[in-house]
Amino acid sequence: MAIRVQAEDFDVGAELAALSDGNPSIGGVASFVGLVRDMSKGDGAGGDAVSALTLEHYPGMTERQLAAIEAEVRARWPLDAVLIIHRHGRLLPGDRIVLAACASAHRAAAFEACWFLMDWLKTKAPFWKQEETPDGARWVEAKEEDEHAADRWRQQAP
Amino acid sequence: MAIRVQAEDFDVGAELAALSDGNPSIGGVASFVGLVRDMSKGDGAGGDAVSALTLEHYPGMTERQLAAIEAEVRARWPLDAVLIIHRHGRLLPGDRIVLAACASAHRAAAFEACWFLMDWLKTKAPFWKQEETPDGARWVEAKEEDEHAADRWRQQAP
Amino acid sequence: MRILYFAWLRAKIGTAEEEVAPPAEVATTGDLITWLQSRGPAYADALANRAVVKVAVNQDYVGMDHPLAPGDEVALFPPVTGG
Amino acid sequence: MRILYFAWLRAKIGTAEEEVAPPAEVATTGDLITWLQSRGPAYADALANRAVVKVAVNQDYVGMDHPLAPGDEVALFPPVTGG
Repeated sequence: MAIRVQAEDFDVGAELAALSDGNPSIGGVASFVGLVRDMSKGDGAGGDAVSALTLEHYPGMTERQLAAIEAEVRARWPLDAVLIIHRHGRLLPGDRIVLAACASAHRAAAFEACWFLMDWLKTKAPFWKQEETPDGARWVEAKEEDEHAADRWRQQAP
Repeated sequence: MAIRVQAEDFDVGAELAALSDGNPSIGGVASFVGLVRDMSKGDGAGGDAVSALTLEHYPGMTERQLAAIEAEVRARWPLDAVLIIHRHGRLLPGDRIVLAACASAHRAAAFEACWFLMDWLKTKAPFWKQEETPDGARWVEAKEEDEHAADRWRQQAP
Repeated sequence: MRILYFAWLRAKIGTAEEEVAPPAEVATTGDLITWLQSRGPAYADALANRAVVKVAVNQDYVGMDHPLAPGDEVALFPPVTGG
Repeated sequence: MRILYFAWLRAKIGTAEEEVAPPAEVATTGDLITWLQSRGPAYADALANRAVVKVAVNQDYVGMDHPLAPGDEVALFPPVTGG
């Protein structure tokens, strides 16, 4: 099962290569790498400087929910391989947070499934971000736009 | 300008890292790696075994068209970086053909722009594939579904 | 019954995890939150706005009317912000 | 005028590139293809179905009514299949 929740960084090139390795029926791999931004997403004009980000998670539930979503994308789209790696702990701007990747014979399936995974991770995976700003540590608030992005997939048949 | 047309393979991890390196306002990088499949896309039940694929291109026009499409995605979506690497020459099943990657502060922009690039590459970039099959070498025919996929982007405002 | 708190709920309540034995009339997740609110100002403050309190029972999301059993692992946390 | 052929158009015509001097009445890309078709069976065969012949002039896609100038680089090729 290609799901990992870890504090360590990951090697994107090696992970993507391993995903398609040995299966020459795969036509392509769509992926998304999420990175720590140096600015909070403030409402209005810009945000505050972010010097670090700490990701808390719910061990056990995280893996359980990621496994469920992997099963769901595999049921909805014709995928040959799925990978989700999500880090926890303290990260710095520019650090990788998450990698989602979907391999398929079909380009559209790979893109849709990968995008769905990211929208799902933003709204359902039990992770919480705390930012370090000049005003102190602050929990990141969930964004309504992320809910809308995730809801989109309920209406669309694949 | 992050456009390369080359015979050599590329290092996906290094390329994606370089794309966001030094710009901590990037929230994520969406990418697609296209691979050589070991089966042709036959109409009907499956296809023929493909032992190799040769990509011919139009030197000069390729780079010119890729530069134009890079300018277009940058105009349509808020992107921090764009990368297109497309190989030519003889490739084997499992080999990487193409890498398209878009970095943005916004997840949706990165996904849409990358998907648009791939749909565009399939229908407008002057490359032609010739497959080696048990029945001999055969030029790959353009697929109507690729035209439909590309047309989609004309109707959608980003 | 084991209760876990995450993110600012954990910070406001001041603990990540506790064992509780609510009275018999606490039958659902909603009842549990009402009962927890009565346990002191930190709980009352942390749980004041239920619109921002998510509940999982045995590591699955549930609603506020989910029935509870004694051995359940209940988690309370704010809307998630991963990815 | 320089003409380039790619993929199966190149294979059928038997050359990747040639210099041609079409007569003065060849004013557009469509005229050029008609004139090329008259140059022999290989050309006639390769260019028989214009629906599958794409044209670029000076490395930009153009239609069949695009005007031609003597120094143009004209390319004829089938629908692309890259990516």
